[in-house]
Order: sequence, then structure tokens, then C-alpha cells
Amino acid sequence: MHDSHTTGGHAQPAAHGDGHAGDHAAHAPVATGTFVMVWVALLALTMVTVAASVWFPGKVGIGVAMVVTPIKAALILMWFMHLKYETAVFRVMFLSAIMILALVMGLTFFDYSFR
Amino acid sequence: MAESKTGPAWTGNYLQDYGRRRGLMAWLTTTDHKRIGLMYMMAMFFFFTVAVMLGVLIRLELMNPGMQYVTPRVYNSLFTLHGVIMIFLFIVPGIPAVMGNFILPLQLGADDVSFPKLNLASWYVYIAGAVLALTSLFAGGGVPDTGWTFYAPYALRSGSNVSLAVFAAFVLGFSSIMTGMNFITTIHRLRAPGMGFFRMPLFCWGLYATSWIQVIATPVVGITLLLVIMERWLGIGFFDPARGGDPVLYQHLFWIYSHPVVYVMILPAMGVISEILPTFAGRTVFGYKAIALSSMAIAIVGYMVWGHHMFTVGMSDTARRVFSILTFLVAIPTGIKVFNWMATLYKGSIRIEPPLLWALGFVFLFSIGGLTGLVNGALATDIHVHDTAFVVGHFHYTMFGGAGVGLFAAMHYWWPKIFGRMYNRKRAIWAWGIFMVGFNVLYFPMLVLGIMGMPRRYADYLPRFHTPELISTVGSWILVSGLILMVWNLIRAIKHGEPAPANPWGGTTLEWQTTSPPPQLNFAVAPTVTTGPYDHTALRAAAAKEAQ
Amino acid sequence: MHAEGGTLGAAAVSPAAAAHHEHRDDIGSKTGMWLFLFTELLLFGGLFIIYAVYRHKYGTEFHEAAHELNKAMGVTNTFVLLTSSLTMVLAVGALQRARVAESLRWLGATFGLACCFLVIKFLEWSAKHHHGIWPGGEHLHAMPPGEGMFFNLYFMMTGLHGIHVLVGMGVMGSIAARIRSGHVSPSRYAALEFTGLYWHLVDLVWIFLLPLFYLTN
Amino acid sequence: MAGASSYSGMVDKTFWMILGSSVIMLLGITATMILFMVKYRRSRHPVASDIEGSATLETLWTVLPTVLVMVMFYYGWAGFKVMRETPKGAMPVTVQARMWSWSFKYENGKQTTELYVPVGRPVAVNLESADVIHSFFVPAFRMKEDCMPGRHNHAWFQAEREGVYDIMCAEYCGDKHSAMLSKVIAVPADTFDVWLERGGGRPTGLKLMQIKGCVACHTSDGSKLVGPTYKGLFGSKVRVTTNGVEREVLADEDYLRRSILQPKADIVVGFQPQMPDMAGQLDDEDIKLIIDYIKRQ
Repeated sequence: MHDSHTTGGHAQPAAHGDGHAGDHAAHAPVATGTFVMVWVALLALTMVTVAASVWFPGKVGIGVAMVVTPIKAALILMWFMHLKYETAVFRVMFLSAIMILALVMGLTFFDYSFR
Repeated sequence: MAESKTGPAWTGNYLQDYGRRRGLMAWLTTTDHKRIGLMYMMAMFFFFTVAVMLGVLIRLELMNPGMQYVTPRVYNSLFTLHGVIMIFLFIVPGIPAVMGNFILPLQLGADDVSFPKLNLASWYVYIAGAVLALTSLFAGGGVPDTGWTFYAPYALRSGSNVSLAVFAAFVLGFSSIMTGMNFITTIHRLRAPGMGFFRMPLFCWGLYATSWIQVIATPVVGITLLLVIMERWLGIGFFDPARGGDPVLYQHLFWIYSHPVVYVMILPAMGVISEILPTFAGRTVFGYKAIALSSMAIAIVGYMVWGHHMFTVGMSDTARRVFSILTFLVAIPTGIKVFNWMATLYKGSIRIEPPLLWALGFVFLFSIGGLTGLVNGALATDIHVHDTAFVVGHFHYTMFGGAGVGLFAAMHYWWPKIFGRMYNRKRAIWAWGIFMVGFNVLYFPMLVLGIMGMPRRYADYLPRFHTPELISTVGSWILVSGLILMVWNLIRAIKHGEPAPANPWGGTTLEWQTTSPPPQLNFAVAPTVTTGPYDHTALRAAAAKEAQ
Repeated sequence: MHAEGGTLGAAAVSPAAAAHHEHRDDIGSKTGMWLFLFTELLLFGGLFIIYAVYRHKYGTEFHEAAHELNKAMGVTNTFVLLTSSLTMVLAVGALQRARVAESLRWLGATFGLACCFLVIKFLEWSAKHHHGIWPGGEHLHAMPPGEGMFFNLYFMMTGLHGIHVLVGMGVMGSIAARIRSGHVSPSRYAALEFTGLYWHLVDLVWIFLLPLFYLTN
Repeated sequence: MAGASSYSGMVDKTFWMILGSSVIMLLGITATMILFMVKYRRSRHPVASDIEGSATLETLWTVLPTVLVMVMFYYGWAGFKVMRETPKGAMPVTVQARMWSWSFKYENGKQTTELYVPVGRPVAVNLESADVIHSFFVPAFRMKEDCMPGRHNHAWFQAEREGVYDIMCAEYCGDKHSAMLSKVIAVPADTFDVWLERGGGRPTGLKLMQIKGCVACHTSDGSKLVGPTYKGLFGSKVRVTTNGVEREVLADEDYLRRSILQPKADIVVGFQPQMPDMAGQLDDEDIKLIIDYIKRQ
């Protein structure tokens, strides 16, 4: 998987598949400052969750965690994992995978919530 | 194109040795998707043969009431092995790994799949899983007797070799995931110039939907099976009621994978049928987009219906209703496909050849399978037929009559392309006829038995079930005769068949543009696409010219 | 049987077809990598479903049991992993900018933080083990079903996560070697980028494990 | 034809409705297929026409099946509703399933191995399992619900006619799954009342062992089934595996009691640990009776 040698043999023309012009997907590197800011945000959000769980144990703490954790995940996905800079195909794929997981979990709870 | 042996890539066909290694080693180290497809085919047909024999033994034991040949313990192992081998080693990898591997890159106009090495690795992982499964028969506590579903808590208590068998299924899941990842990437990246998604052959659409299921659903069962092993080793209690666990949760997780996976089995078969019908009707397919999108619809809705395997386990009544209505939704895209296939025959110019007969056999048998599924989807009636021979009959109509027959149709359709030889037409038609008769004599009585109240996985039964059981056993002999004739005919063709032209059936998709068998790099001239996949106008013009 | 030139309109000779040069499809590889990440996500997804079901069933016991976990260690480990994610993106960025030595340093830092994570995890686990809280252990066995479930889930989920951390470290090691040997370079850094994607996924999973286990009280 | 249970007729009606429309559809598809094969074969129809599709037709065969399957769903759901709503005042019976036998416990403590029920009165069954999943299946009544270990499922039925009906286990449960059979015996209500009043009180040791299914796996004539025989057991030396260590123990009262309450503690060499814990199913007095019975063998 980590191998960028893909198809052996004679090359496929560049302008097919989902292709857009540059097939080698070289993005301009994202500025280091951006990453540091994302990192700071992640640490801060973690602090918020921890503080909420210490000061408001129970419903509020859990509620805060339920709101903040997906935001942290989104920060990692969009910046660290570059989804923000990829073509829409990747975001659609990712969303589909997550939706399926959410759907499956939701349907399971049609059983457990109504027992 | 048949004559064009002068392309820059031409080095002979893929069956001949090329590269550094020769003979067997050349095959075992190949990254050629065509060779890997054939390697899958050989391994799978070995296991298919084994599992068919187990099935025949099951039928033999059930011919008469009372225990005749085996003990109940052995009988339980027989149906467990029959299920495990057929599901995990034959029908899940079935059409994708064999026909998908061989045909997909050809239909896309590509040299190979996106990750050829991963493709080879998936074959080795498959073999490793198979070896583990076989080891589980001989090592430790004896042949697994849990049924292919490994239901907790029985699978946690059984003294047989469940852990190893479960681990084998886990490993086989990996192989399936690798194939799925490869196909999705290949479809996204390696379509020939001009081939948009909506110019892809419908077989590719079937594989695309299938691959997504393989990638998204398989890990769920993977972790579930690992947890079964942990439970047997460490007693973690997730599924063990004695530790506060919930056996129903095991069933949820198991079916979250195992229901979508029946679409892994059937969608590629539906794709095959969508290829064969337009070719032999000599016209374009009716409702291309409807067929393509219904594959995706089936894949998605297929995730939402697993609960119908659990209508009697004591799920909440709300969940039962929700899963029942969602189950009926799957029937709609399936119906769309069948109706579009019928319409594809309308005003065609039909040639009756073995692949077409197998395809029509698919439509007939799969329709019975699908329609009996409605009985299982409706709550009131499912309660009665659940876990009876009716379900066994329904399952075999969809999976064997559907996915299995789809694979046979694909083999008869692409055999000339794969081996460059034609099989005997008359014998193929006889084999088809015998198979179809045998199939219905074998499985139709099961539907009747289930309605009479005969539970499944019974080593012995009450005398009132005797007549249908006897008829069913006789059917198994007819079916196997048909199978033997079919396989013999196909194998014989590899050596003794007439040489096949590049396009023996008048197909319009890209694989028919290259020679039979294809050269090492698939196409002497890389194809480009300017029309939809089933445009017969060029073929018709050529035929008219020839006639003059 | 059929006329030359194929049946799908004109089959043109593509100029690229004639040239045999090594083919690279980084977007293709990246697609494959993401698909692999989905399988990882769903692998953990199965465990998340189990967690959700038992938390629903044993809410009170889960809260009780969560008290036994060391919150400070959990939070520290979160900081460690988040920081390792940062050093990882910096390693990729440095390689993109052709600063090979700097990239290796960041990669080394990531590796070090991963080690740090595992050490803390090890201390935490051994403290639990010391008290007999261990899958199959005496104490865990004797707990009420709900609390036992919490700890078994804790060990299964953090255990599976820990295995992923170990694998990630292995991959980082081999990538570092390949950067040194020039197989992974500023002009072909996809392998490092994919290692990063994998590493962020490991981080992502942990972000969810933190509130599910450590902050549940 | 009225069914054997109050709702079996309705289930059958739904079944025939679905089956009828299925047969019509199957015949339609098959006939169309054959018709097209004959009418449009190349010799008769040499030039095909490329019809790419028709929005009208697509809509038609999306909408019509949708309506049809929703009707089917409705009937399935309506029937199911009746099956799930236990009428008030139904007679409760606890069904205990284990590998591989059934027993039935009435409100007054009476226990049997066959299920006696009054005709014309609803019976609420409370389903339990001592070990693995079983499924309580009475085909004639069109009823089935699983017996899950660790929880209680429920179902109900009302026998409409006198008669003897098969009970089968429908969920695979091991070696003798297909032998896990019993009967529902539907008798007139007044006969039933008399029957229920008789034979209360504690059963004998042998009777208990029949009710609890011990005899499915253990014999008293020396033959070996799934578990060891009782013949000559008491006072003999038995080789067992305890926590993975093989040792020899004397089969005294303590040993027997332990084997009944915690069957997985000492596994007799040569057998599988398949016996369910009987702790919740027998009280001290029951166990004493059983041990006394075993002593005499």
C-alpha cells in the first residue's frame, strides 16, 4: 500500500480515470504555521473536554465531550490528513464510510432502545 | 484486432511464459491479473468440489429418517464445513476474485489492476486462510460443529476447534478486503480514455458496488470473529450471557457483515447477466442507468436489512418492524434489474447460446429466490419459516441459483476469451438442462418442507417429512451429474476445443477487442472509448459488409 | 470475426502506450490508502458499536468503573499523541520542501512520542494488572458484569489501538531507512505521506477513546 | 380452513397472498422470457432495434412493486402485531430449554416434559434457556421464538382444536439438536383444569431428571452418551480435569452436588464440558432427591 509503484507495464494516459490535470497530486505544501495552529486548537479543545468532565461531571461533561470530540476529529481529518486539500471524491468517500457506520449503529439501537 | 500481433507490447499471450521465471514459479510469482484470476479459479474449484461432495453426503444422510451413515456429531460438522467452505472459500471470492480479476481490467481497457502486488498478496492470503481452515479440521478438538454462523454462546462452549476456524474466516476476510480495495481504485483510476462512469460496462458497476461492501462491511465481522477467539481464550464475556454479555449482539455484528455479503455474492452475478443479455440479444441494454444505479442502491440498502435474520431472537418489536420494511425496500431495485433484463430481450435479435441459457437460468432461479425472500421479509410469515428448510431452499435459490449460476454463465461467456478455445455447444446445453432440472428437484422440496415445519440443521427428522426429503436427495444426484458434465466440457475445451476468435459472441465491451487469449499486457493498442458500452452499430455495419 | 479497429468507435493508438516508462499514479495509491483507512475505521467501528450497546445497558456500572482509570495518564497520552501528529505533518512538509534532514528529525520526534505513549500505556496497564484487573484475571472476573464489561472493553479497545501504535512505529522505522537510502525523496514522498495518514488515524481513534473511557464519570 | 391456533389462519392468509402474487410474477417473467426467445430469435427477427430505455416504464416498474411490497409489509406487520400482543388473563407457562430437552412449568409449580394446554384459552409462554440458544417452534401454531440464555423472551398462542402438536427446537444447539422434540397436547378446558390440579407437589428424583433433561445425556444402564452414566457411579473413583489438571476424585455426595451446580468445575476425562449450570433450576431438596436416585443406581 505504501508503494507508489502501481501499474507495471505500459503507462495509462494521464487524462483518464477521475484524473484532473496533474496526476502526481503534488500540492503546494501547507504552511507550518497552519499546522501549529491546528495543534494548539486540538490541545485547547482537549483541555475543554477534560475541564468539563472534572467540573461538571455527568450530563454536561458528556455533552461537551460529544460536541468537542467530533470537532477535534474534523480538525485532524481536514488539516493533518489533508482532506481539505484533496478532490471532492475523497471527502465523499470518507463521508459515505462514516455514514454507513452511523447508520448501522443507529439501526442497532432500534433494538436496544426499545427492548 | 484478432490479427494485430504487431503492437509494441506484444510478446505472446498471457498463458505462455514470459519474464524471468518459467513454469510453476512464473505463475506463483505473477502479478498479472489474468493469471491471478486463474489461480483463484483453480483453488476455488478445488474447494467447490469438496463442498459439493459434503452437500451430497448431507443429502444422502437425509434421504431417509433415522441415522443411516453418520452420527449427529459428524452430520453437524458436515453442514458446518459445507457452509464455511461454500461461503468463505467459494462464493464470496467467487465472481469477484476469478471473473472480476480477469475481466475488470480488460473491460476498463487497462493493463492490470491498480495494485498488482496487492492482488497477488490477496491470493496468498486466501490460500493461507484456506490452509488454516483445513488445519482446523485435523488439529485440536475436532471438526467445528457450530454452523457457518458461529453463533454465541454455542460457539463459545463447543469443544471443537472453533477458534482456528474463526481465525481462518478472519484471514479470508482480509483477502476479500484487498480485492475490494484494488477494484475500487482500479475503477476510479484506470478507465480507458473516454470511459466515464456511465460508459462503464455493467459488470464493472456490479463489481464496484461489491467492492464497497467488501471494504466497509468485512472489518466489522473481522473484529467480531477476533472477539469470539478472545472470548474463548480469556472469557471477556462480550457475547456470553453468564458474564452479562448479550448473544444477540453477536448476531447483530455478525449479520451487519453477513447480510451485505450476500450482495457481494449476487451483485457481480447480476453484472454478468447484464453483460450477457445485450450481447446475445444483439442490441443495447435497456435502462443502462437504472441497472447501474440499482446496483449501488442494493449495496446501500443492503446495509440496513440485517435484522431480518433475527426476527425470532427477541429483538425489540420496533426493530423487527423497521427491519421488515427496510427488507422490502431491497426488493425494489432488484425488481428493476429483472424488468430491465426482460426489456433488453424485447425486439432483440436473439442467438441461443450456452451463456444466454445460463443467464436465463439465473433469471428464473434467482426470481424464485427473490420472491421466496418476500415470505422471509414479512414478519408474520417469517416467524413460521425462520430457521426451517424453507430458508435453506430460499438461500440456495438466491446464492447457488443466483451467484453460482451467474458464475457458470460468466465461465461459459468468457471461457473462449480466457483460454482461446471454444467448448462443445451441444454438451454445454445438455449440462445446463440437466443442472436446471436437478436444481429444482433438489431445492424446491426444501421450500415445501420448511412450510411443513421441518427445521434446518436437523440430522434426523419426523417420518412425515420423508417424501420431500427423498425427492430432494434424488435431485442432488441429477444436479451433480449436470455439474460434472459442465466441468468436463469446459476442461476438455482447454486442450481440445476449436480455437476461439477474438470476439466469438459479438460482444461490444473492450475485452472483446483484444485477442483470445489476451496478450500479456491486455491490449496491443490501448483502447479509447467514444460510445456507451453496448453499442452494436459498428458490429452490425461490419456484419452487413460481410454479408454483401 | 470482426473488423479491425475494434467495435467501440475508433480505437486510437495512444502515444503513451508505446512508451515503456515506469508508471506512477499517486492519486490511485492515495485512494487505496484511504480505502485501507476505512477498513481500519470500521474495524474499530465494530468495537464502538459494542461499547455503545453496553454503555446503554450498564450506564451506572460504566461510570463506577471509569473512576478506577487514571485520568491524568489518559489526558497526558492524548497530548503526546496529538503532538506526535503535529511532528508527523511537519516531517511530511519538510520532505516536500526538500529538507531531508529536518524531515528525518521530525520523524524521529514522532517515533519518540509514540514510544512515550506506549511507555505511559504500559505503566497504566501494569498498575491495573497489579490489581488483578486483566482480561481473564481474578479481580476482573469477580466484578459485577457491567464493570467487568467496561474493563474488558477498555483492554480490547486500547489493546487494539496499542497494536496499531506498534505497527505505526515499525512503518516509521522503515520509512526513515527509505528516506536515508533515497527511495523516499522530495520528488516521491507518497510513502511518507501515507505513513502520516495512518498515524493520524491512530490519533483519531484515540481522540474518541479518551472521553469513552477516561472522562466517563 | 381454521388453523390449529388462533392466529395460524391469518398467517396462512398472508402467506398465500404473498405466494400468489409471487407465482403470478414468476409466471409472468418466465412466459415473457420464453415469448421473447421465440419471437425475437435471430432467424425470425434478424435486425435488433436499440431501445435504450423508457422513463415511463422505469417509473412504472419502480412504483408498482413498491406498492405491492408495502402491501405485503402491511399484512406481515398486522399479523405480527396480533402474535406479539398477549391477551390479558392468558395462562402463564414457563418454557425451559436446555441441551437437549424441554420442560414446562405451570403457575402452581407443576412441571412436565410435554406442554398441556386448554383449548380456547390463551397461553403466555415465558421462554428461558439454561445454556445456548434454542428456539421454541410449534409449526402447527405458526409460532416460533428463541429461548435465549440470560434473558426472557415471550410469546403466546391459543390452541383452537384438541390435538397433539409437535414442538421442535429450531435454533441449532449441538449434537442432539434434531432430537430436541416435545409435544403440545391441547385438551378441553375443563379436562385441563382437572389435570392441572392433580400432580402438584414435588416430583421424584427420576421424574426430576426427566423433566430437567438429564436423561438426554446420562443413562442409568451403563451406556455412554454425551455425559457419563450413573450406573455404579456413586462411591467409585472418577478421573476428572480440574482447572486443566487431571486428578482422581471419589464420587461422593459433594462431588455429585458440585457436578450438578457447577458442571464445568470438574470435567470427567473423555467428555466435553457441555452441561448447563443447574444452579437456578433446582433447589436443595431437588438436588437431594436426585443424588438419592443416583446412589441407588
